Amino acid sequence: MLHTLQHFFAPMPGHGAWYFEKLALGLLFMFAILGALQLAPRRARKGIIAFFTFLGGAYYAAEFFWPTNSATNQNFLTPYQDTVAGLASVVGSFAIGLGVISLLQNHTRQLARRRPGWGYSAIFLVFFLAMTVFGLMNAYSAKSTVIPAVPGFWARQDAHGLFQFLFVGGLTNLGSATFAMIAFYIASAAYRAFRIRSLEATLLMIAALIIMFGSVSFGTWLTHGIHPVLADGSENPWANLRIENIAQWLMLQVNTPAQRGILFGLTLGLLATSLRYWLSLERGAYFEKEL
Amino acid sequence: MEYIRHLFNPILLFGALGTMAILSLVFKENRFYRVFEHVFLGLALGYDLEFTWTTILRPLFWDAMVRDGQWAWVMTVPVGLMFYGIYTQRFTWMSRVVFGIFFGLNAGAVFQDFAGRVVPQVTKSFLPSKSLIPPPPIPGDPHALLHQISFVLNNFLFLGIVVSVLVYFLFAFEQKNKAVLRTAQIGRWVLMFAFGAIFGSTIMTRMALLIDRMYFIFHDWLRLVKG
Amino acid sequence: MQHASENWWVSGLVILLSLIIVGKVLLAQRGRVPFIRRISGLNAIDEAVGRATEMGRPVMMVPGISGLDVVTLQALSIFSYIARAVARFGNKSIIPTIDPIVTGVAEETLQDAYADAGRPELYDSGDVRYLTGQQFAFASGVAGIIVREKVAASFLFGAFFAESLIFAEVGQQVGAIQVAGTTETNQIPFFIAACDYVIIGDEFYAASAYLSRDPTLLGSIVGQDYCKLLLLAIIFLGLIGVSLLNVPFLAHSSLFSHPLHWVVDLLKVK
Amino acid sequence: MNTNQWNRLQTIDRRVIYAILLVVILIPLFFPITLPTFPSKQSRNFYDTIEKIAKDSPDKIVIVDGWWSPSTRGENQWQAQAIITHLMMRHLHFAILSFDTQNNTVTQSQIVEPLAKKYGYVYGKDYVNWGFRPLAAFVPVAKGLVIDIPGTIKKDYKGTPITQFPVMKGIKTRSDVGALIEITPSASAEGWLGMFEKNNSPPFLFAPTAVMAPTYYPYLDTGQMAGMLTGIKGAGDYEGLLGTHSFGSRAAGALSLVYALIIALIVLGNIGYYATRAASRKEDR
Repeated sequence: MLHTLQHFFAPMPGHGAWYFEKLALGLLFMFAILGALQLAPRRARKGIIAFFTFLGGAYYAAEFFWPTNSATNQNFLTPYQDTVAGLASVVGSFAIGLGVISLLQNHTRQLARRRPGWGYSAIFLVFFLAMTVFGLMNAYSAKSTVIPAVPGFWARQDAHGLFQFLFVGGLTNLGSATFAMIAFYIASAAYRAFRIRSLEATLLMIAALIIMFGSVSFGTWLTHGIHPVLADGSENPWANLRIENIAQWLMLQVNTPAQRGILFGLTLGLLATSLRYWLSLERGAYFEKEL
Repeated sequence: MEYIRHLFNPILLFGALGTMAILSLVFKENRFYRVFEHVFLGLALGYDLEFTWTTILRPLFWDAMVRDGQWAWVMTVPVGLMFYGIYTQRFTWMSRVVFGIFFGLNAGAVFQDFAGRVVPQVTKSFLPSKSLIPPPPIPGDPHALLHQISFVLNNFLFLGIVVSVLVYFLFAFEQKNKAVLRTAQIGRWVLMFAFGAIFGSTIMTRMALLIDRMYFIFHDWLRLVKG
Repeated sequence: MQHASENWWVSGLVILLSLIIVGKVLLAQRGRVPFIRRISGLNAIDEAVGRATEMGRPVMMVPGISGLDVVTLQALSIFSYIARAVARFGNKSIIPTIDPIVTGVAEETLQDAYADAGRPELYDSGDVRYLTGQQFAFASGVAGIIVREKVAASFLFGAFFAESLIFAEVGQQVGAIQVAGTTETNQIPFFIAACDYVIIGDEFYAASAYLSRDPTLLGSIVGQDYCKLLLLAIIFLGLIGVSLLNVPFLAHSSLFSHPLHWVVDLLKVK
Repeated sequence: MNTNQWNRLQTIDRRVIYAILLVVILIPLFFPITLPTFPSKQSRNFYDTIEKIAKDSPDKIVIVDGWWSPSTRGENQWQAQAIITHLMMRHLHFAILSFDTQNNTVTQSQIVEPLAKKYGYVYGKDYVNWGFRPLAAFVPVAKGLVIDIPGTIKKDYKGTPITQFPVMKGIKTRSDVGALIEITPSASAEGWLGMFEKNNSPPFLFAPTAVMAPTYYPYLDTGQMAGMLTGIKGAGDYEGLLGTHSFGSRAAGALSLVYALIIALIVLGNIGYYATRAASRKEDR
């Protein structure tokens, strides 16, 4: 039985006999399942969704809990991890159309109705198309000429060159620039938030100041007079009061346990929420709607 | 002449103009920013599309199905189509089936995550040396007593912080009990102190990025800065 | 740890914790509805939405920047309560998204919440806006939306990373009331610095229970509390074991030290 | 001063703050300010470890592994620059390895090649580029390097078998490695510590971005790491120790000024807040 199935699903590299028939059959089979789901009575729909949700989670749960062969640390489900991950990313990738459709709809509508700001929609569409086209050309035929050379003005431009222009010149630089905006914001946020207006704000400020002093030259200079070693060669207990050591102690002895406490709560919350989703126990508008 | 040509190097010019446009937002929203925001969004969406095709769909789906003859991949197409049910009244519910599969996939991975990520943190809270009784002194240590005292104090502090933070995050036990209430309050103070430390230690990396952007403009592009 | 069989004590603990949570949920569904403490930031939702409506400016909700995972779904379920408040006031909401699948779920959530509040006509297909899948392109797009639409209330719930401060500071500058909560602990300080109300740590997971007062969700929160106490008990036990091993008399007598080592190393994975 | 003037201190316009911040960052780029550097203990240990290798085992090879991409070049590039300069000054042999596509190109063409010209380094004879590996291949690579370096790496970044290079002569296993240097913006240390290192042998030298650094102090305490360069400050420290004063020290100078600015702002804000509050209390009476 298993053998027949394996044989049926075996890859057919040379597109041998029945390849196209099997393609059609596969499509037909899946559409038949979808049709059957659609024909199922309305009140069964919640059950169907719960079933598929459970199925989705069951693989990883079973793969984790099923006892393994001690030599390989694998069980009979382990070899399929790549397949499951592949299926999820392929099916998930089909959803990109959802995003692209809604965006293109919005921007073409702006453009067609000449709404205020339609120029920006035009810019968006031009760069979107350019990136898509030259990106794909770069993947398939990077060397093909896009702009022929005009002697004295510019050299020939191939798809790879244009992709580099858009990707390196545009995308990565714009990304870094957006990231760099945070430097400004962190300064103004520090100025505004670190006030002695409450105990909590004061604690926030003191800890931040200690760490800041501990990480720049003029901060460490303040306490560089405390030598780590005494004259007799033994360690100097007062060296613990060097600012960088206080900062380090703060990170290790205060920040680490606090983060751990948060982590316990967060991961238990994650466990509980995951269990509710997996077993379809979740509540809320989305989950209680009549289908 | 060579310098002018360098200034108009398309990749550098694009990057420099874009950088200045994006950074201008911090002062005031303006057209220059708006133009490059839309350039950025357009490029990013195009790249998403291209990236999804070249790194996921082409190798895992198209090449596998067409070149390697793994015909069964065709069966993913109808499943993917279920997403688009949200555009119709009749098939909307179908999208929930495939959303549900994804909810499940995410939820099912939680057991391994919990065992692998959390349990080690539990054991690290007492191992290897979070003992509340100090180990015997190392012979010949001139500060033996000091080391023992700091060992015990540090470990008590560590434990106290973990406990008070956890107590702060208890929701169901009515915090009318004075001891519980006070511990939770201490937990909140400790949290604030820890958050301050995180804030302080993030500043350097963020500033380094801005310094790097300035280096890009004034060294890579304008060549006004040497070195 | 790849598989349960590497250490059955650890896996047993995971199963036990899961059973406690599911058990408490089932008990609560049978009518034993528990009580949970106040979560201060969440009481500000109505105030924020109301003020935005008075000013005639929209409400923005960002469900983080990760894909469709448990954190994002939890954020969306918090948003469904906020969306009901928005519908009650007859205001407009904007949800920018970074993931196409999340976009789909967010659209459904918003429609359902509006319908629930009896105002299905408020829904507009432009409310949920997929921007892009790239972190900083998304950040610049959201920053653009905040300043151009002059959002008056901004709710940031979900998984945020470095861009957290961009959203929070830009929102602060246009004078929006901001409520935030994230599972990424390293971003909480920035939200505290720039937002009006911040919920911390697993208050994020408790939020939907707190807002809905639904027995199932409340039961789950109580289950989590018991699990926390259990973890604390394990830590205390381990500490006692480790401490006793530093007592010279006990450490040198194999009668005591063997069982102590066994207890202490129970949850260790090779 | 009256209440209004005090109040001004706590309500400085953000655009003023931003403008001062920009100026403070730009000044050290144009006019290098060489502030006296006080290298941290971890930076000094990093430096001393390389010095020790140059003295004790100059014929071993040093692995320089990079996980960073241009998005964190603001910190990681200057760390890499300083470290590779040091290796070349002491004429140590080294191999470049990358777990990020762009990292390999940037390290080779923008850091190593310009420096090689200056220090007379010849490809294949003095250093080699092991090329890029995808992250998914990390475990087999890290484990493979322990017992069989040529068999794990096989070819250099251009596809030439590495056994053909004189620099790889006699380099077979972990014991032929002088040090492992890891330059990274992510949590990449655990993998090396778990799969390659054995009790800090060969010495493990770590150069993370400043955000990542605090997580790794415990490893320094337990001696699993020989040294650490923290972000751009670490790069500045290192240049100070080398006496090169390239961009890293200038950036570190800028950073000191930025920190001074932020601290000054916080102090001013608090003075303004305190004074305004005190004044308003007086008026209440």
